[in-house]
Amino acid sequence: MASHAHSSHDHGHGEPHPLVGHLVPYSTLFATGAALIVLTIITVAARYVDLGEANIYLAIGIAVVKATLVSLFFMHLRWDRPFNLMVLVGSMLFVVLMMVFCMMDVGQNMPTENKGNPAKVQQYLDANAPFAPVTAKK
Amino acid sequence: MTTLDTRPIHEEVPGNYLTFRRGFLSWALTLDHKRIGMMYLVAVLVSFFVGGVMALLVRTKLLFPGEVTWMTADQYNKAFTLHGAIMVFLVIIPSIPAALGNFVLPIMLGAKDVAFPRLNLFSFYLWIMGAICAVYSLLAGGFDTGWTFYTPYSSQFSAGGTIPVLIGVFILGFSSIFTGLNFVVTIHKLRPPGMTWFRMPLFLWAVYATALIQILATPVLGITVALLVVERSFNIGIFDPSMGGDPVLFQHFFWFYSHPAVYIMILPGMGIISEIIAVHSHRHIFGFRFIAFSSIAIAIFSFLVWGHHMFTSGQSGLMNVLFSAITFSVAIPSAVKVFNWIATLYKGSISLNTAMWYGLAFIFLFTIGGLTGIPLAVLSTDIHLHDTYYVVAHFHYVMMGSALIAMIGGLHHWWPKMTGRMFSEFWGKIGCALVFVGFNVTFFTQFMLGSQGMPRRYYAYQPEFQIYHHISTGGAYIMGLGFLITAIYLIHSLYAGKRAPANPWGGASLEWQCTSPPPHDNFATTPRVGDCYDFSAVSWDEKQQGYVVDTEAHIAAAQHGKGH
Amino acid sequence: MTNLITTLLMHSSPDVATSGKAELTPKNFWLPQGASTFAEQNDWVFNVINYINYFFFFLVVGLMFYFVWKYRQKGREVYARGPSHNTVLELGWTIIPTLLVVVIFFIGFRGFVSMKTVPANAYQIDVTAQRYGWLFKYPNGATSDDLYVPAGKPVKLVMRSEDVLHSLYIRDFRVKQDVVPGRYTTLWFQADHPTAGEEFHHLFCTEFCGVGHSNMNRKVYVLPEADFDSWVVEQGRWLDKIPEAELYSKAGPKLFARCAGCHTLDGKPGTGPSWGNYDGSGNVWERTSTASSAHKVDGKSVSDLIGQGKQYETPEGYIRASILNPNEHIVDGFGPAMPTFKGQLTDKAIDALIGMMKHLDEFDAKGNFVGKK
Amino acid sequence: MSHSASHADSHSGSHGHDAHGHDAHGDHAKYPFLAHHFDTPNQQFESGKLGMWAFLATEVLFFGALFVMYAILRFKDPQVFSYASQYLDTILGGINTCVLILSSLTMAVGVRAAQTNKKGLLSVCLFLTLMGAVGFLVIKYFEYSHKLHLNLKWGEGFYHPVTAEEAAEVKVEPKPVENPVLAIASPNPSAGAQTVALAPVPPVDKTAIAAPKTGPDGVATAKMVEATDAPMHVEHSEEPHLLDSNMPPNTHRFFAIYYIMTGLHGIHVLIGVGVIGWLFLASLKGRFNSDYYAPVDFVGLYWHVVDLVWIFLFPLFYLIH
Repeated sequence: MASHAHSSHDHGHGEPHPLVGHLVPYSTLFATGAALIVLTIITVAARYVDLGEANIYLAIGIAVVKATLVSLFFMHLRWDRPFNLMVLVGSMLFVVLMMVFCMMDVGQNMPTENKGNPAKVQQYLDANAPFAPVTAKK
Repeated sequence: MTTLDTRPIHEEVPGNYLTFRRGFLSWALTLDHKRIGMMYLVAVLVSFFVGGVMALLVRTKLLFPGEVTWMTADQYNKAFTLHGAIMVFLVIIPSIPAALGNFVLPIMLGAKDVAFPRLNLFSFYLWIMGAICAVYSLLAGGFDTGWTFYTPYSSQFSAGGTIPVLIGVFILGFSSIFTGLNFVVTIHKLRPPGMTWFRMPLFLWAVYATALIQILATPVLGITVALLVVERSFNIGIFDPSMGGDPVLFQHFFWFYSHPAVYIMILPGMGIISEIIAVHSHRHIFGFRFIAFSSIAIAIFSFLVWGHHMFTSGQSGLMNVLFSAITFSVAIPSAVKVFNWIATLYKGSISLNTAMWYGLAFIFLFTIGGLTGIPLAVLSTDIHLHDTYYVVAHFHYVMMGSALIAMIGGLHHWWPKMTGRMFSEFWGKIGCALVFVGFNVTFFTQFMLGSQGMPRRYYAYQPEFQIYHHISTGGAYIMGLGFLITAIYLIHSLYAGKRAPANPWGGASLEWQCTSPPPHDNFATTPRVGDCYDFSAVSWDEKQQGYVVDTEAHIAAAQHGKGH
Repeated sequence: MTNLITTLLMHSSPDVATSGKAELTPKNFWLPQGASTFAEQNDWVFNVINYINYFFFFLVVGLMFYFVWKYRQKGREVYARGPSHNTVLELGWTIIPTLLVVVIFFIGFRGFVSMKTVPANAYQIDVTAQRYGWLFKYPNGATSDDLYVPAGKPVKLVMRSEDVLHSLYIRDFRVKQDVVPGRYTTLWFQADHPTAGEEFHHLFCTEFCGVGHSNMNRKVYVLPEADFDSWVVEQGRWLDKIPEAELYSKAGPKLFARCAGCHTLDGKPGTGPSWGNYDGSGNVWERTSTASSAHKVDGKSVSDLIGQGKQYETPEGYIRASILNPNEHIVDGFGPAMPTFKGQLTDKAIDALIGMMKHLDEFDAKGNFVGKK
Repeated sequence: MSHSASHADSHSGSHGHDAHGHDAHGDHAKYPFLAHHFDTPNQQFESGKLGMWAFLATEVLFFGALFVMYAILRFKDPQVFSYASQYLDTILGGINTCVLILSSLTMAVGVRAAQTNKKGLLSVCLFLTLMGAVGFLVIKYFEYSHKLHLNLKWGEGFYHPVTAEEAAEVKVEPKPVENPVLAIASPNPSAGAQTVALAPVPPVDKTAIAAPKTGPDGVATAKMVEATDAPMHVEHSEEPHLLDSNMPPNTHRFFAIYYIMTGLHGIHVLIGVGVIGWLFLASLKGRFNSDYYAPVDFVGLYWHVVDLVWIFLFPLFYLIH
C-alpha cells in the first residue's frame, strides 16, 4: 500500500542525479510569502469584528489555508513524492481520530462531573443510561 | 558468494563483523547494524534478567496471603511496578525490532546497512539513557504507580522516583521512534533490484507494520508523560482533579499509545514465527498475502481500540460499546495468521529443531492468549474480569507467552547466524520444555484466580486464593530454571559450540546466503533475490554440515513461479 | 441499522430489574457463586464464550500436533510440496470468525445495556471511596463501613472518590465500576438472596490506590427488606443517643455539614442566606436585602407570600418550616434552591440545628463547636 | 509489485548498477558525501527526505496530542477561553506570526539558493532565517514576562498574589478553602466574588487525607450550581484578574495549556536556532552545493513545520475573543 504511491511515481522521475529536489521559482516563493502575510493581517483584523461563533471558524479556516500554502509551496509537497504527502496527511488523520474519540467521550461524560449540581447529575444519570427510553417502556 | 568488494574500507576485512575491528571503541562507536543489534540484545537480556528477578520476588511474596516480614506492601508495589515497567519499556518493546530486527533486517533485505546508521546508534544510547533514568528513579525513592502511571495517584501520591522514571519513559519512547523510522526508510529505499514488496520475508512486513505504529503512536506517549511530569511538578489541573483536571482523560492519552504498543510487542513476534514455521517445515508459507496484509491491518486497527482498557473507568457507555465493537475487528487478522501457520505445517517436512519447538509453543500459547481476549472484549463479562488476575494471565500469555517466546525462538533461529556457533539442541529442547511447562503452570492458574475474582496488584489476599498462588509460584520457578538453562547453554555455545554453517536450517531468504557470522558489509555484491519461501533449490550438503541454496535454480524458480 | 438491532435486542432481553427471584448461579470451575440478577446472564455469556474457545483451541492445537507428527522431516530431503495458498479456505477462515465475533459482541452488549440501565425505583446509596476504605451513606443519613443492601430490590450506588482512583468490585454480583475523583459514577445491582448469618459477599477495590490497596475490601450483607429497613433506621439513630443538654454542640456540627454547601456561618451568602445574618427573630430574615421582591415564586414575590412585617410566632417555628418545606417562604434575593428535608431529619435533628443557630457564637466559621467565648 | 520492482531498477538502471555493482564505486568516488551503504546520491537524498518526513509525522502527532488536549479543555469550559484569551496580546502575536512566516520564506529561498549553487545568497538567507527565529523568541520573552508580572500563571500560583503590586492592590487576607476547583468558581457577582476568587489553594498534602464528610450527598453547593450556569462569554475588567469578579472557574487551565503549547513550540524554535545556526556556519565554509544540499532542505522542512504549528497556535489562543 505505502509503496505503490511512491514507487509508481518513481517511474516518471527518471532525471539523472542530483536533480532530486524540485526548483521552486522565486516568484512562487515570494507570492506565497505575501499571501501568508496578507492572510495573517486579515485574520487579525477579523478578530475585532464580532461575528460571534463565526469568528473562531473563520480564524481556523484561514489557518488551514495558510498551512496548505506553506506545505505545498515552501515544503515542495506540490512537486514531491505523493508518499511524503501521504505521510503528512496520514499523521494528521491519526490526530483527528484521537480527537474525535476523546471528544465523544468527554461530551458524554461532562454532566457526571461533580462541579455540576449533583441533583442534575442524578437526573442525567437516570435519564441517559444507554437506551433508557426502551427500558422505560417496560 | 564471497568475492570481496575492492573498496579500501574492505581491505582489512578479516572475515566477519565480529572480527572486523577490535577493541571497546570499535563496539561503542560502531555504525554497523549487526553490532548495534548485538549491543541491544545484551542490554535487553540483562534487563530481562532484572525484570525476571522482580517477578520471582513478587511471586514469592504471594505464597503468603498476609503480611510478610521481608517485604512490605510498599516494597511489593515497587517490585511489581518495576517488573512491569522494565518488561514493557526496556525488554519487550525493543527486544525484537531493536535487537533481532537490527541484526537481520538489512541482511534479509539485501542491504548493506540500515538507512541511518548514526541514528541507529543514537537510539541505542537513548535506550541506555532511559535505562539510567529508571535506575536513578530507584535511588530517588522508587516508583509504585504500576506501569500505567494512572493519575491522580501518580501526580500526587506516588513515591519520589516517579518523575525520573517518566523522563526515562519519554527518552525510551524516542529511542523506539528512531528505530521505527530507520526501518521504514530502510525498507522503502534500500531494497535491492528484484526485492519487491511481495518478495520481502514476512518478518520484514511485520517489522514494517510495527515501525508504522512506533512512528505514529509513540509521540503521544511522549507528550502524555511530559504532561504528567508537568502536572506532578506544577499541579496545572489537566489530569489532576484537585485543580479541575480529568483522570479519565489521562487514561485516554495513555492508552492511545499503550494499546498500539501491545502490537509493537506482538507483531514482530508474529513475523518471526512466520519465518520459523516456514523455514523449519521447509515448505512455502501458506497465504503469504493474507499474513502480510493482516500485519498491516492489525497495525491500523490497533489505533481504534484503546478504549477497551477503560470499560470500567467511567468512560461513557457509548464509547464502551463503540470500542468493544471495534476491538473484535483485531481478532480477525490474528486468527487469520494462526490458521495460516497451521496450514503451513500441512504437507511440510518439519524438522523439530529448538527454534521450531519455540515456534510451536508460540502457536499454542498465542491461541490461548488470543482466545481469552474475547471474554475481555465482551462488555458484560469484562466488567467481572477487568483488573483481576484474568487480565494479568491474558496479557502474560500474549506479551510473554507469545512476544517473548517468539523473541527467544528467533534468537535460536538466528543464533548460528549472529554468533557463528551452534548451540546444544538437546539442552535447547530441555530449556524450551521447562519454560513452556512452567509458563502454563504459572499463568493458566492465574486465569482461574482471576475469574474467581482475585484483583490484581494485591499485596495481601483472601486465604481462599492461596492454593492457586502456590501453584502459580511453583510454575514461575520452573520457568526461571528453564531460562537459566537456556542462558547457560547459549553462553557455553559461544566458547565450545561447533562452527555454524552458512545455512544450518535450510532457509532460502537472503540472510542464509551470506556467511555466518556475516561479513561487515553483509553482501560483497548486491544479492539477487528469489522467492524466499521457495525451498525447491535448497539441499543438504554433507561437507558443510549445512544446507546450500542453488542460487541460479532459486532465481529461475522464482521467475517461473515454480515451487508454489 | 445498529439502532434497529439494539432495539430488537433490548425488547428481547429480559428486564433484569423486575424479573422474579434470580437463582444463585452455582460455583463452577471458572466462576464463583453468583448472587445478583446479573450473574445469571453474565455467567451464561462467559460459559458460552468458553465453549467456543475450547473448540477453537483444540482445533488449532490438535491440527498442529497432528501435522507435526504426520509431516515430520524424514531424512535430509527437505523440499516439501504443500499448497502455497487457497483463496477459498483463507476467505473462509477470515469470514467465519468475523460472523462469530459479531454474534458474541451482541450477546455481551445486551448484558452491558441491562447493567447500565438503572431502574427508576432503585434504592440509592451514596458511596465515598477514600484511601483505604469505603463509606456508605443511606438516604436517612445513616452511614456504615460495610455495605448493607435490601434483598430483591434494585440498589443504585452513587460513588465519588476523595483522593485517587478506586474501583468498587463485588465479585459475586459481577459488578465493577471505577470511582473517579472529580466525578460521580454509578452502578446498580439486585441481589435476591439474603446472606444468612455470618455469610457475606466480598467487596474489593480493584484500581490500584496505594499501600493499603489490598486492605481496601469490605463485606456486603444482603438483608431481607424488612430487616434492612429496621437496620437502616437503627443505624440512623445515632442522634437519639446524644443527651438533650449537649445536643446542639455534639449533633449540630455533624448535621450542619449537610447545610454547609449552601449556608455559611460568617455572613457571606451562598446559594442560601447565611446563618450568620439570622437575627434570631421570627422575621423572614434579611428583609432589607436590596434585591427586594426580585425573586418570584409562581408569580408571587416574597412580600406577597407573607406580607410586610408578618412574623412567625416563634423563631423555632420559622426555622422548622424553612427546613421542612423551604420554598414556602423564600428570603429576598435568593432562589428556591433548597430541597426539603422532610423524612431525612428527625425532630431531634431539627432541634439540634435550631439550638446551633441560637448559639452561633459558640461555633467557628466552619461549624466546629468551640464553646463559650 | 511490478512497479516497485521497476522502482528498485530505476535508480540502479540509471546509474548502471548491475549485479556486480562496480559503477557504484564510481559514484562513491565521485561523491565524497555518499555513505557506503547507499548506491547513488539520489537514493541517499530520497532516504533522508523520507526519514525527515517520517520524523515530521512524529512531530505532528506530538503537537497533535496537545491540540486534542486544547480542544477538550475548551470544549469543557468555553467561557474560560473567551475570557482569558483577552489577556493575550493579539498585536504581539500577529507580529510574531509574520516574523515566523518571513523566516520560513527566507528558508525556502535559501533552499533554492543551495540547489542552484548560489552560496552567498544561501548564507544570507540562513542568516535572515536565524534572525527571524531569534526575533520570535525575543518577542515571546516579552509576552511571557508581562504575563508573569500580572501573575497570569499556571496551576495554583494563578490564584496567589505574588508580585508586590498585586499584593498591594489586593487587600483581602487570603483564606484557605478545602476544594480549590469549587472555590475558584465565583458565585453570583453581587456577592463576595473577590474573596472567593482570591482564595488561594493550600499546597496539596500528599499524606493526610481529609476525614469523609458526613451526611448524604445530593445537596448542591453554591459554587457547584454557579459553575454549571456560567455565562458563555464574559468581558474581563481592567482590574487584575484576582479582583475580577467575572473571572469564570478554571481560568488557570487556559494558562496551563497556553504555556505548555507555546512553550513546547518555543523549545522547537530554540532547536531551530541551533541547527540553522550550524547550517549558517557550514554555509560560510561553503559546505553546500547543488550536489549536496540535503541538510539545508531537511532543516528547511523542520523549520516550516515549526511555522505550521504556530499558524494554528496563533488563532487558537489569540483570536478567540
